[in-house]
Amino acid sequence: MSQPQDFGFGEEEAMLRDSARKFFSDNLATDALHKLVADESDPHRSREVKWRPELWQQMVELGWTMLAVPESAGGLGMNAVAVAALCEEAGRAAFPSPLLATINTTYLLAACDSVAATAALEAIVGGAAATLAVTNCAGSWEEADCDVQFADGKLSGMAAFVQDVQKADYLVVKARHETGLGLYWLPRDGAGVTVSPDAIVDLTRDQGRVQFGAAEATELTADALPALAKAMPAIWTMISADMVGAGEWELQTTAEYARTRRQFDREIGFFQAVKHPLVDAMIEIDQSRSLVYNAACAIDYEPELATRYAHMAKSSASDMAVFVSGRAVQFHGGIGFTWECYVHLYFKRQNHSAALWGDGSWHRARLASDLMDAA
Amino acid sequence: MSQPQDFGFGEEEAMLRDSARKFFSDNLATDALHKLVADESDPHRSREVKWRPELWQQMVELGWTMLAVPESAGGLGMNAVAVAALCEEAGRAAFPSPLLATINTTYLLAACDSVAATAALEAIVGGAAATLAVTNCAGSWEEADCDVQFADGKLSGMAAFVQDVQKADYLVVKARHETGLGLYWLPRDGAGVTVSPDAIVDLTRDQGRVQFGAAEATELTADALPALAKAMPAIWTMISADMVGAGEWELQTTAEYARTRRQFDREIGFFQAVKHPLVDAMIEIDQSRSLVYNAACAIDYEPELATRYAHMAKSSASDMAVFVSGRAVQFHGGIGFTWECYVHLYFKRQNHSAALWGDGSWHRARLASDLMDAA
Amino acid sequence: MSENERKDTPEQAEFRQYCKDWLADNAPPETSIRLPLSPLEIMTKDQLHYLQDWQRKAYDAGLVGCDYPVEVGGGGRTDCQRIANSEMQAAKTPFFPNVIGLGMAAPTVFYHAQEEKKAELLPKLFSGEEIWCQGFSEPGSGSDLASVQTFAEQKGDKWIINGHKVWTSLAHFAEWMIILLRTDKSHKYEGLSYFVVPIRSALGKGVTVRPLIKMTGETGFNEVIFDNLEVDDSYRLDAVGKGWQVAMTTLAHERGAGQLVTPQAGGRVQQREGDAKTEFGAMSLVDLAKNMQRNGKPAAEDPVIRDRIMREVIREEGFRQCRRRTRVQALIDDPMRIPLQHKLRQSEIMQDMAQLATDIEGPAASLYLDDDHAPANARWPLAYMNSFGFTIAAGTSEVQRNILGERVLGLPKSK
Amino acid sequence: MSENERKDTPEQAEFRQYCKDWLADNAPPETSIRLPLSPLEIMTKDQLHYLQDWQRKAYDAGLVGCDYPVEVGGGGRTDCQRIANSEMQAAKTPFFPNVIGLGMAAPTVFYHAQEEKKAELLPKLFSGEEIWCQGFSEPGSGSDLASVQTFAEQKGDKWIINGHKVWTSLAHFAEWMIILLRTDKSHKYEGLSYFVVPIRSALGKGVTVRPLIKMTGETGFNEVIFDNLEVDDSYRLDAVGKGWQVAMTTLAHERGAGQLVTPQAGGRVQQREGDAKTEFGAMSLVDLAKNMQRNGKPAAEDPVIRDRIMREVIREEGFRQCRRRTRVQALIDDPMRIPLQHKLRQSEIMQDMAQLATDIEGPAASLYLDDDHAPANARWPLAYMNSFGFTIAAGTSEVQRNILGERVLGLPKSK
Repeated sequence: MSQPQDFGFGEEEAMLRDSARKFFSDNLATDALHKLVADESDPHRSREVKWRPELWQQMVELGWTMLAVPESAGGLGMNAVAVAALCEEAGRAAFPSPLLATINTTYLLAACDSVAATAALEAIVGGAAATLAVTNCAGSWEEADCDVQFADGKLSGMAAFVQDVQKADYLVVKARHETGLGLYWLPRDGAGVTVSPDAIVDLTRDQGRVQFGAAEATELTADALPALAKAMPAIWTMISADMVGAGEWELQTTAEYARTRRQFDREIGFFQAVKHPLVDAMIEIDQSRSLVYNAACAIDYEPELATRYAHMAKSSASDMAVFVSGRAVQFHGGIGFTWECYVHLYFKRQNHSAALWGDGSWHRARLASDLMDAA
Repeated sequence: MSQPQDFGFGEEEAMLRDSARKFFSDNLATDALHKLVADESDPHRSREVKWRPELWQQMVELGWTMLAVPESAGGLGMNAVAVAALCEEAGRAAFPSPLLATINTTYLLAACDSVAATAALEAIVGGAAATLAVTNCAGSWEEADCDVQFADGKLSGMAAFVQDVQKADYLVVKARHETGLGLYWLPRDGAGVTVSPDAIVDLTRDQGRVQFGAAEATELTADALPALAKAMPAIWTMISADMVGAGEWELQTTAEYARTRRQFDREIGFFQAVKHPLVDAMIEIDQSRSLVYNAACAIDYEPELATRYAHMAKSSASDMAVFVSGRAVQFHGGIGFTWECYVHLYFKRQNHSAALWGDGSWHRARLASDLMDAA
Repeated sequence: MSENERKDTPEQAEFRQYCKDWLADNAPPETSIRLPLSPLEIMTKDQLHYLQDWQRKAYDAGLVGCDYPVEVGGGGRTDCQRIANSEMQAAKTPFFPNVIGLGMAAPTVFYHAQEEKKAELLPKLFSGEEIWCQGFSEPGSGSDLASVQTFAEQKGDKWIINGHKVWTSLAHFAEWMIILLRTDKSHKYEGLSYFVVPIRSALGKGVTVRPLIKMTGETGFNEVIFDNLEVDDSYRLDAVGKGWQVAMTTLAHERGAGQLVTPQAGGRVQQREGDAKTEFGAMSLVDLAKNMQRNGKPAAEDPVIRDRIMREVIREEGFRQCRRRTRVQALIDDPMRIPLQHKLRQSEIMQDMAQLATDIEGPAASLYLDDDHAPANARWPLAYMNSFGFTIAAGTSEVQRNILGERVLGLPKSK
Repeated sequence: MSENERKDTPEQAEFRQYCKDWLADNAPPETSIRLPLSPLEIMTKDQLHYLQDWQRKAYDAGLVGCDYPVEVGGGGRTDCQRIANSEMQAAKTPFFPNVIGLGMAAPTVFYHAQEEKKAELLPKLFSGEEIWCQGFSEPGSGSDLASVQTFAEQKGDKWIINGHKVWTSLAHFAEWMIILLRTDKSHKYEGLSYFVVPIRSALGKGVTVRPLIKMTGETGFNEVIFDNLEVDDSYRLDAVGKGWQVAMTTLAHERGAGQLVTPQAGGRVQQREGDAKTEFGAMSLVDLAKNMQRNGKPAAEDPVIRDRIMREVIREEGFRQCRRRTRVQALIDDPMRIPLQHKLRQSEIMQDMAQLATDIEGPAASLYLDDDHAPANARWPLAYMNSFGFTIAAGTSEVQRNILGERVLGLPKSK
């Protein structure tokens, strides 16, 4: 199978992207976002979630959580490039919501390909938000690492680094059973489920640990690894798309500042010490963006290469996110170091995303095994 | 044991350094060097050695080859910081001679601590040039790798990447014997010794492979590894000193060009795209230089830490050499890309030195085992 | 992903099939002649004639200049050069020798010359019969192109040219030179005019060509001295004083940011030489790392080397995907944003890949062209040195970053 | 290598022994008070008073201001502050709270104030009884210090001050501020004058101090608004219009390039917090890597992580050895060359080390101060964010590179 030269990105995808961009900027422009999530500056602030549930409802009604749900399960079954475009816009807006978590969940559920998974997908189509509880307490990126056990229809143990868990209605849990690893579905508020929110740096997300004490759960598949292998490329690609959108916001905001802020009787963008690193930032963003759409297109048309291209996209996007965020703060100077400046919202989100689902070096190591160790 | 704050670098050392700097600039200024080593530009040029034997004779008479020879063997037994200062000046002049090879040999011979080794040192004190044939055909930096065998008093096999072999009178050869690795001494023109000069990029050195066909040799020690362990810190430090001197030449020459060359109605050094990388080059050079004198001082006063500090010096100097050389060519622009511009002499010497006796990453791996794997 | 796998228009699809068929029968066989790394490094007449024959064949078959009108010797097709290029790439043909002619002179002549000159000059340019070179840089004028001093003085309908150009690749084979000249010393930009001048026919009659030697020891660049060379006014492109605008057309195409796609062949040599332009570039580092011993183990087993190779693999794929994305309107904001990155990105990736290769080779990177033990025939230390030609020539990387910062990010001019 | 191992003069040797003995008995014990990472981040009165008591003790013992003359409250010794500093470092004492006073105000006052003012101000500065802050930056004047607009208008032997200063650390505790003011709007540099102005005693009487919140959520910086503050002319340092020259004295000492060595304690906190200033900085990354699991194995076993940590270990040792080399005449060309690198180098090493630490922590770097599971109490993500304070404040890294390129390499001014 082979990819269309245009990434399969047509009018429908462009319309979705444009309406998403409009939705986010109309409903939560950056100043409003700052008011919403950065009202408390104290490092010891409460862990209460800062988001706009009514906007989330509208997003659900717009069908954004069912984009990646197969039509067979009542979803829209759209291309991954469309989903990537939506995630890119969510990142550009640094939008606080369980969108990415829910989309990730739909990819994993679709990969389970079971009756239970279809039922779970239908719950999401019905408007539920969901997230993945598949990471162990040490935050391992390896699919096989797990601190949750499943026996007699019940889960026990701990999952950590669960994204937007306070915003989710359901969880997909990875757990070890007698003969291997399985995936399980249960309501976040179900009996035996205890969520402890983390105190995190990122203001635009929430994260937490989930303790399972003999919590009843439905088996989605008894064989998690093939399902994860199928879904991870999409999960890596979508977080990368989010970083690309956020990186572009950082680039444009910093360039705008460099065009207007004057020092030494010049706009600071005159100085090559500012100009050239901004160009390097642009190049890193463009590379990451191109790799994201290539990976998304592979998911749609060239699945045998999706893993390889997704490793490239996430490695590039993670390194880009750290570099661009650092330059954005640096070139905003003193004001960029303050709480009132919006840049830190993106700096924190980007550094959070960079480590999520594997950092640049881990993805390169995986890629190297793929490209260098094959006979 | 502990280091003196001033690196043990006093008047005597400063005088030696200053006289060496004067000797090199009086006798082979850069234009003369270029005439000498760059007269043939054809990549398929002859492999004949380009050097000034009569200057070498004067250097011998000045005692520079016996600086590191213990007084017990008739040498001057000077501090490693003095030797480092001399090597720094030789590097600043990119001077073609067997000086570094001979000095390295004296460190290894002194580490053998045997009657035969003392005799060999006396030959060097007597004016002989020598070099180390301790590298295998794959160019391994690991002391234990070796393609030469010793049996019945004779050497057979191949040593490669032998520095300035065409300028040397004697060789110290590492060879495998029945029970381990030994070091051996023989004249380069001895029976059964065949030298094949390499065609190399660097114009200021010569390099070759040495084939041993049952060549008679004197055993210096039957246990090479302890001797190498003792001598390698000096060998790593002295090549680093050479790179620091050459790097400073590249910095000053490029800064001078940036102060005078005009483009866009400005000296190009006005532009931060030139100015700031030159500052980074300076910082890398200063770091390497400080680490070189720290390592040399450790050889003199804190031998138990010499290996650690020498790894730091060579790692820093190797990376510096590649970075600074690249910027020197780049910022000289079109002219810097030509054969007639002197910069390429240093570019080539520096890239050669960077890989000699271990590159930056190999030395960091060694350092990591030292600092991270200790219980 | 390969260029072949694209949604073609009917015309393109049919033309692609035609190219495939023609190349199947006519792609030149391997030759005993050792071809240079790039057209700019053609040394011998043998090399030149072998490559000229190939370009002539390809032109006669309609694979060169496809998108130019028939009147000027083109193929009169629409957006088909890309097709021909990708098929020639896939067929691993040699490259075309008239690279400056095709990439810079042709579009400049096409957009700015008088009609009859187009018909006179372009057919022999497309066929490769007449090689072209470019006269922009001068000893005192490198990055600052608008400061050229080589002067043209008007005498009736003639111009008398005096001065000194450098870095003129292929001048020793060239029939023609596109040249930026000063016609008025009182204005920097408005004082420039653009001409086509004869080289070979004028040797010894006002033109001297001398080879410049690169740091690699290779020749290929030249300096060209003009001593009262007389040129007819009809060889002027566009109006007197409009030289700068004409030069912008040349530079836009040189940076891959022009309207016309440059005819390009060359899969064969590029693949063999691991040039960043082909998808074999970074992967050739993998092969190198597998073959090079690093302290007793294959370098390919060193995790730090692996990490660095993967960085280059990713940058190279990113570069390729950026070029792909430039053709997808919906995924582009500023149409110049990626094309203007092309030269900077390509030259820096090449440089970093070559430097990494020398690290992989370790001490063996000290061995040069003539050494039998040199890995990969010493092409990596050679490529590393030559990479500075790419980061310096045709607008240094520093100038490229200014252009991007100013034109795309709207930052104030650094000059 | 430790500061102790140095060839001392007899005076230094004797003083060193005195310091050792005194510190053995008087180095403050561990405290239940959670001390901040640096004096600039003192939040609570408890923290302040604990640290003030310590500075007072050290001053009374003669360990602070040793090299200043006795008349101004100093110790009247020669080159002994270094000794006291290294011994306090070795004794792992807390740091001194009056860091701006000791590092910037003291030398500036000493070299530029009227004699009686020195005797009035310096003793309470050395003892820490009176905390000092610095009023340089303004909303419109960051890197470009000479563009300050806060204005002082002369009325007889008084000056009336109006304007707005920002980034004034410690202003909420400060008795005094050193301040750069505009006294003439028609000249950029010659229009500046330098004063010492009261803060605490003038609160509500012309001075307002408001906290600024950092991106970390911490306070510590302030903005200070002057509304017709009246100051006596005797608090002017040096002549009217000579403010820029006086500011250069302040900045030279801030960059560690001044004549007087700044009294510095602080081994304890710096060690505990893995600050790049101590030899425990980069090695603390080793400990972190041994304790952090990375995909089921200790991060310390990941060769790419190992390589990156060693880079920082080497840079840190290089930084330390550069400082050592600055005191060895025979190994120095330009005496300013390394001291002017100090601030740039230290702040960038800190930033890269903190960033690397967050990579070592992986997903756990997302956990912040209040999270029980945050590795090392989240000090690394905190240190990473705070590191931008160091690369931005007191002359951004970009400005530092200009200074080095211009003063040391003699390149033309970028401004």
